[in-house]
Amino acid sequence: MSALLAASDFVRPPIDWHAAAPELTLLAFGALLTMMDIGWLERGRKASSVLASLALLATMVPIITLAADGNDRTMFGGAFVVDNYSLIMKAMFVLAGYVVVLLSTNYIAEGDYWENEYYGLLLSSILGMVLMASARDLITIFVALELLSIPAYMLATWRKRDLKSNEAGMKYYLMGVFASAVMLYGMSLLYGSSGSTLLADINVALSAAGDPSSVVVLGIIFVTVGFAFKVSAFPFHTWAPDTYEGAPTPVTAFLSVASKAAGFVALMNIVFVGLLGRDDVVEPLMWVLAAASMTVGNLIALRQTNIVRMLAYSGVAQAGYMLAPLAVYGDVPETALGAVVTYLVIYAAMNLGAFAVIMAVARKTRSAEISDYRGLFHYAPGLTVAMTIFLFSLAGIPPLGGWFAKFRVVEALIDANNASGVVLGIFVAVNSVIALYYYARIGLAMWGEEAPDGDLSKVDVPVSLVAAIGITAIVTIAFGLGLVVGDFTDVSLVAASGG
Amino acid sequence: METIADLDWLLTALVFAPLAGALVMALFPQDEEELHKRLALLTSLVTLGLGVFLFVEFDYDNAGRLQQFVDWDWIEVIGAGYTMGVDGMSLPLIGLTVLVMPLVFIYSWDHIPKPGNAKAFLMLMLILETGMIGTFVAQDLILFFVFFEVVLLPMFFMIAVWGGEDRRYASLKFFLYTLFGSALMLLSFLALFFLTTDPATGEHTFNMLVLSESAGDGIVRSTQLIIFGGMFIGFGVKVPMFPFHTWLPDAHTQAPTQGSVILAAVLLKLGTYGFIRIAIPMLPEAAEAWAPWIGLFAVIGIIYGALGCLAQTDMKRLIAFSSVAHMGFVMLGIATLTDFGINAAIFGMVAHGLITGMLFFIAGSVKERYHTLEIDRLGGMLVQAPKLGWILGFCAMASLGLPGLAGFWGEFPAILSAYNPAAGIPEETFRGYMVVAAIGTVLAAGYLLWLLQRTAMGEPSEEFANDPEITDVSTIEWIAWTPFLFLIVLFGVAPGLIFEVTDPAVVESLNNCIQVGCEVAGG
Amino acid sequence: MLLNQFLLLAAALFCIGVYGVLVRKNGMLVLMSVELILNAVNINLVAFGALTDDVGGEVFALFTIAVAAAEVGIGLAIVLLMYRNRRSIDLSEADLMKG
Amino acid sequence: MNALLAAALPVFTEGPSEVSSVTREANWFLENAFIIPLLPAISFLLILFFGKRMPKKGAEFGIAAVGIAFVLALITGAAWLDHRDNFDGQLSESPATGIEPAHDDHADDGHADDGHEDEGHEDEGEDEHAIGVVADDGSTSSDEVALAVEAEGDGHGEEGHAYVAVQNSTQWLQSGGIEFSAGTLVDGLSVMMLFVVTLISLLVHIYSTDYVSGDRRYTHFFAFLSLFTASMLFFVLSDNILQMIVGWELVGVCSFALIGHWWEEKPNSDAALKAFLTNRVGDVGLLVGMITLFFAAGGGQTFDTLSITNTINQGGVSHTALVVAAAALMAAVMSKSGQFILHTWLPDAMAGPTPVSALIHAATMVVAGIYMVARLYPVFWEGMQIPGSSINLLATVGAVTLVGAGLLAFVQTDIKKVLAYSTVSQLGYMAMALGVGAWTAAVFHLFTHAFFKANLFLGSGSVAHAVHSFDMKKDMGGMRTFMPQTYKTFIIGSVALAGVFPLAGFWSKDEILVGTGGWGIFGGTGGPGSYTFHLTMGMIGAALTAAYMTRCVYLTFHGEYRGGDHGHDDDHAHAHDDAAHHGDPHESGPRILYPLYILSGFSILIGLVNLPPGFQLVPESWQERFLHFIEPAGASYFPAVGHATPSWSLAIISSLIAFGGAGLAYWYYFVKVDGLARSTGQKLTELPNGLVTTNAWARAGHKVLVEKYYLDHLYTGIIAGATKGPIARAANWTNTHLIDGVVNTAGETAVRTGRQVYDKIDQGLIEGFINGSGRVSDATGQELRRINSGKVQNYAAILFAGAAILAGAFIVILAL
Repeated sequence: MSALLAASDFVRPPIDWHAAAPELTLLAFGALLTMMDIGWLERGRKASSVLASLALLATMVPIITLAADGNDRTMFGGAFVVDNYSLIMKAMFVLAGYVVVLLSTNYIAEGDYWENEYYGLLLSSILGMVLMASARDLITIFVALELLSIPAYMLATWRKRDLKSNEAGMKYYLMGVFASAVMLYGMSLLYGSSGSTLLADINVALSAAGDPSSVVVLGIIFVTVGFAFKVSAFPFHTWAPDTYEGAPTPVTAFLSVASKAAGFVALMNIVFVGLLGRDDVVEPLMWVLAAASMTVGNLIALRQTNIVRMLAYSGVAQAGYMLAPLAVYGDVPETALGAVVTYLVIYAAMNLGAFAVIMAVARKTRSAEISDYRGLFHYAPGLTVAMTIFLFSLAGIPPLGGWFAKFRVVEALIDANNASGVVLGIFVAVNSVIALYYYARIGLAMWGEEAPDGDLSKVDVPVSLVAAIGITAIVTIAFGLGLVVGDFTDVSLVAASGG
Repeated sequence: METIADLDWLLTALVFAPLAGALVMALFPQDEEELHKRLALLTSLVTLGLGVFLFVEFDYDNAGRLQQFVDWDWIEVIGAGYTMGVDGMSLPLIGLTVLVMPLVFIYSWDHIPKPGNAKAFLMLMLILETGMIGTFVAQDLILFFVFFEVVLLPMFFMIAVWGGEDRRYASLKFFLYTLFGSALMLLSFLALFFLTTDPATGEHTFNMLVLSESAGDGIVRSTQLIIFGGMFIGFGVKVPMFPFHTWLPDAHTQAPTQGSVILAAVLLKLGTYGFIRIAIPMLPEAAEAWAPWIGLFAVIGIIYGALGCLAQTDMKRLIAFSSVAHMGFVMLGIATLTDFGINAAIFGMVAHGLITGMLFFIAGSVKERYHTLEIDRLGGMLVQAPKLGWILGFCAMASLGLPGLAGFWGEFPAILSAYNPAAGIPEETFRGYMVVAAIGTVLAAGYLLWLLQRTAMGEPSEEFANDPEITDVSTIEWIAWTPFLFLIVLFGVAPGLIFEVTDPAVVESLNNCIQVGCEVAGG
Repeated sequence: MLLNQFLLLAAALFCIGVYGVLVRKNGMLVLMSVELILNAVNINLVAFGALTDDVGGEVFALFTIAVAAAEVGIGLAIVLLMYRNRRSIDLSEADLMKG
Repeated sequence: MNALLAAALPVFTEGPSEVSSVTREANWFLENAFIIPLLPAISFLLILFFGKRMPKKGAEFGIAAVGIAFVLALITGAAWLDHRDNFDGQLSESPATGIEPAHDDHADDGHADDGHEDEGHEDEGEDEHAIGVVADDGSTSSDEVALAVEAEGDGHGEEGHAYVAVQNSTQWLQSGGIEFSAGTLVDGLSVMMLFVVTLISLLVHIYSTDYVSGDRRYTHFFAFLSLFTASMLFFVLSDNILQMIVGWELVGVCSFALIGHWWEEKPNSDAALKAFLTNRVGDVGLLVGMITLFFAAGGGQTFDTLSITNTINQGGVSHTALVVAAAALMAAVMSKSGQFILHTWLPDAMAGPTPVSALIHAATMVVAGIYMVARLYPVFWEGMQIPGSSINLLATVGAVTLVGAGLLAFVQTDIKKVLAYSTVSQLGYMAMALGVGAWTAAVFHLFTHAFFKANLFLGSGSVAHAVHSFDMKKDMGGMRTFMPQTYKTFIIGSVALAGVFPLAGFWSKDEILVGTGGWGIFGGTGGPGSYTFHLTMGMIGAALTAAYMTRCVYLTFHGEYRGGDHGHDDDHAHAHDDAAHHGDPHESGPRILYPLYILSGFSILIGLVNLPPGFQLVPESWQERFLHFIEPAGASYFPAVGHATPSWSLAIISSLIAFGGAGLAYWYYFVKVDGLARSTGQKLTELPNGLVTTNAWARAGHKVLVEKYYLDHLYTGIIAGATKGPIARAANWTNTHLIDGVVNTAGETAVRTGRQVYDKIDQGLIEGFINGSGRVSDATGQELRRINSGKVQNYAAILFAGAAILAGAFIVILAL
């Protein structure tokens, strides 16, 4: 055996355990959770959510130590990179996951679902995301993507006997598979054009050429389509409303935030590292996707009566805003990257918060219809204020976080100092106004109308939900006031790409 | 321009005192109404005290320079600073704000509109106050923008929750319009940011002081025009300027009295303040090119607002429309780009704030007594509530620009300045505007006296003839109103109190643009 | 090397797969069509890998195969679930949620 | 003294005009005239806050304040007379410094058209003064100084005192580098106005304590009287045009409040609104005109009246600017001083209490326009091209007004409306006089008119107080028996108004007619120009005035008492809601009568203050005292107005014409109608219309008389009848339908336009656009929702199609 090993000239690549520590921690806890399930069966139910929370908090430890260390780390020939950017994204995924656990605790426990598996799958999906943050190689990205997607398909179908949940999972699954198939096809073309799966190498190979060949263009577009699906950009958003509506609400929150963010992370990895020299193709592509997503998403959201579907379409529009900086990424890479990262973080906070309130309200109304939000202010003022914060933050009203996110986007667009950037900026501006309409409509229903049937009984909100709402609200406001912006924009993928 | 920094805590305290009060109020349960009223009033009085202190500390000999100046880091990544300062341009408006708010709280003592919940209502107003004061002291574009927008939400909810029949429509409209404006405004701010560098640091900056000093230097003319256009819409919506005005009548009509008063007294001034603080000093060249258009919209607004008033059947809506006309005068003064005109505009803002605010108070009290504001159904108020009627008459006179009362000094100098706008602006056009604006004063007299005649004069209609609810001005109302009435007279008799404060600041701000070739007339 | 032939084969397979995905109502057949698409990718990867004499292509293909297996497993589970609840695996019938 | 003269008359100095006819040093009272308006202002506040608690309900504040103000005005007047003749202080720095120097050929302009060879000037210089204040030094009028210097050496130039106005101003505010000052300007004109305003205000105050006693808003009434007095005094004392605007508007608002004093009835509030709005229309002109002056003549630096007029007078302002300013200010004059076509508010304003009509709508406020023209005379002098016989707007409007309103006065049944139209007519005289360059005549007429018209108004109020009505035909008649004192004073006022020698109206009206330049045949030539048309109109007006006053007197005081048979169901006598006496009317009390006596005295005597030169019955030193003290002739801020030579023949002819008018009316009413009434025992007020009365006369047995006076019949039936009937009626029709119609239509149109604009543009277009874009978004959203059909394979199709389209498009585009 050792002879065999010695005979081959394979040398195990050096492994920086510290760099991989977050993934390994998650993996260990995930395995533990699964073992517990196998060993304890139902007895482990109570402990599982606690364990999941612990897993996520424990994962934060290596992330923090890595951040404190401050050195960029590279493994596997550049396929796995730990830098500021990836750490921030990892932290975001982990914390978003933590909030999702908080959201899930009561929902899953009270709903007669399988709990241990649920958390196990959740952790494995988060693992995929955390991995994605460091992935700088097509294969890694693909594996990470599937690692985060496959558990998510199952989570979406978690309410096994519910037709809607089935349908949600089915649609999510099939569309996901189609999209990853297209993406893979695109990856194969990129690989073929550059001869490497490493993004840095791809960049070098593609940048060297003059005009892009059709194969490259096709590859870029197909790859982009794969992630556009993930971030639910128009016209690849079709699954999102149905899946969001049908999936269990915590899972919806998870999908709408973490999964979307993972899609963006992957997209940014590819775009900023692998395609930095091909902004002539990518920028107009992103421009079209961004403009179409924000406009169509907002317009359709106007007509929604179900708050979750509305948030799904709002999510499409938000994806459009987030894609917008990528339309000028070649001109102002740092600003554009910073804008997307900031937006992702803030979006995570406010959207999770909104879902937390939806879950809290649904505990009384058993419904997610907007009409059931009427008069909420009169019997649940705290929830109303929280919901108002989240909704108007999504709309981008200062001093709530959303404005800062949008500000960064517009800043990047204007900074590019070209017509397409400014026009897209105007798109963002006009769309913010359209979007306000449906957000404010809910605000109006909550504040300005009478409760249906005059039912003013209080809403019983469990502690975990309160905690989730509190955390997200604080983060949302803190961002809005400019208190914790910190290093979010110091991230640079350009350095990593060497370009 | 040099700044004066003596008390670095003062402005921060002034801005955030109301917010702090609101947070304290949040700790107490909703049903302790009296406590909340007291807390709110106390907070606003503390703020007023800080405001008075600011007035005392203010160095009137250096009214042209920014005082109590602070320039701390805030959001470094985007280059936004926590920069605040007060000069003669903002001081009167701050004074107006801190003064109006306690009076509104006093008025609220027995006028909490349906559906109640004093706690939330008062808290919203306190947040509003923070936003308004903040806007007037901010010396950083982003800080300005944030405060500018902070007022949106509380006002939205004040209208949406405590408003009249059509409150949902009105509040949404208000919100959508202003957001639209500020979204474009933000684009302009950003463009300005990226096209200007601070000569001291070599970096882009949002610092309004630096931007005013560079005054669009080095920005291509066509770009300047576009940037100014964005600000024009942003501020114009808030003013509101024709044709962006349609949110105003709805918002005013539906808002609760307190909301209308605040809206009229302070909120509308944020837009005009933006023009004189930001748009004009920072882009004088574009301002010059835009000036004829601003002037045109201003005079259209004057005539149009007046015609709109003549068509109204609802007292409150009429007053609301009159704001369009009055702010037209303010905008006309601004459009001249002369120090004289801008002084007039600032005076006009304060005067309009006092007068129209007062008119809305009256409308609120009329509504409370008669349960309607339909002009046709009212009448004979002078018989049943003579003091209320006379106050209405007084305010109508003030509003139509009677000399000796504050309204005149906003209107007349604006018209005067239009005769002789800054160099580079077509004189003939503005003289035409002047005549139109002067005709606007006739229409103003028309609708106001018509309102007065039909509501206050004559015999009470049968419907209300023996209505015991129709009482004269109550003590609370007197307390809340007397300062308004007093100031309307005081500023009418001694307009120098405001002009002398604003003048150096305005001259200073226009001086900057002289350096880039925009001349100032009359100075 | 006859790269183009491989690429064309892959493209053809891809198109057939897409066609199957779009027109087949039966969930199982749709899953099989997806497999066709994935295999088209694999052909591409291997062909490119051979072209550039780089092992990465084959590695990638291996990953794809493995992941596809997992994916299809999930897919089968979901289709089974559908069947359990609806007694049908006709995809076009599942339209409870729309708009 | 020479230096002083030279300084005072920059025309004759070289270089820029660094001095003007202004001083700040003078008698304390001249310097501190601001106290005079301050007193009633304080009184206003006192009445407002404490009035109701006072025993006399606030009237005491008003009377005390105005009384003191009157005394102060008297002292100030005396001080002025002294100052006028004995100025020995320092001239102020010119407020006009920095304004471009005088036009080189200005001296020629100013005096090219002199016809100043008035004989009288040489000889005045005695101590006597018509007003009775002793100045200690004989002096020449500065008018003469100008002449003297020009005529080089008629011996008086060295001792002449310049006409030096006293100005005292302080900075009010400063904005944009412009200083706004507030201050007082005391010269002859303002002193005269101080006297008029305080005196009449005082009398009206006293009168009102009886007249409006018992009114529910008694205190309020006095408060506004005080405020009005303060505003009016503020206006006349203002030393800059901005302050004039302020005062102008303030008197307008007081007028509004007092016209609408009984606002319970809609017609009253309508009248108040109409007054205010019509005046606002004029105010547009005022604003535009004043602003034009501010920039054109004030250099965009100063509102100061004197420096503005100074600059204009020296030709430092373009003619175009002055034309614009003069035309714009004309609009203000037309509205405030009731000139044709903006006069219609004034008769309506009679809805206010009678004392208010006397004070505001006869004696003081309505002359504000005249005062303003007089004050800013150079503007009109140049802008309207007054020197040189050109038919200018001011004179023509005045002429049309005086005749038009005179005709209208004929057909009124309401006594106050007769007086109101009469006021309009007299204001027309004043405007015309100013328009033809007879500045002093205009101001003099303003002065005399104030007294006799106040007298008449208060007299009519006294009658109405007794009969509770203003309707001459229904409720009056034969009042002389009930109210002999009122009757006497009314007669005096009427005669004075009609211009009968030697009462006040005669002197001033004659001076105006002279001022038109006259016909050569009367020898009355030599004014700034020759205005034949205006002289004719003035003559016609004189006849009309005499005639309608005769009619008015007859209807009110003669014939049978027609009231009393019905209760006071009228709308007018509001002051007496409490009055229960249904019996015969009786004379008013002393508080009403004494003001009438005083005013009657003035009506008789006041004309003597400006006896024309060449009036040989009195010493020459009594002649033209008014002109001497009031007209700022020779001051650098006043144009070189020429003075027409008065002529006996013109005076006699105009008197005859007035007598003719009065005689005709007398014959018609006192003889004809009265006789008919007596013979038939009917309470006739007027004969049925002349042309169809033949049968009536036949039935009445007056056929012979009719045959005998066929000519008279012609006159009465056709000329007088036609004048009184069709023409006057046509004028009235025009007035109510056309002009009033225009005014009303303008109002209605504004409202209708407002509604249209609001409905169509605001709610239709703009709102439509906004809401429409909302609807479009909504509908688009609805359409786009169909993308999500719910079928996963459709989704897949979209996904692949999206990818394919994007790919295709990009490949094609990038390949291009």
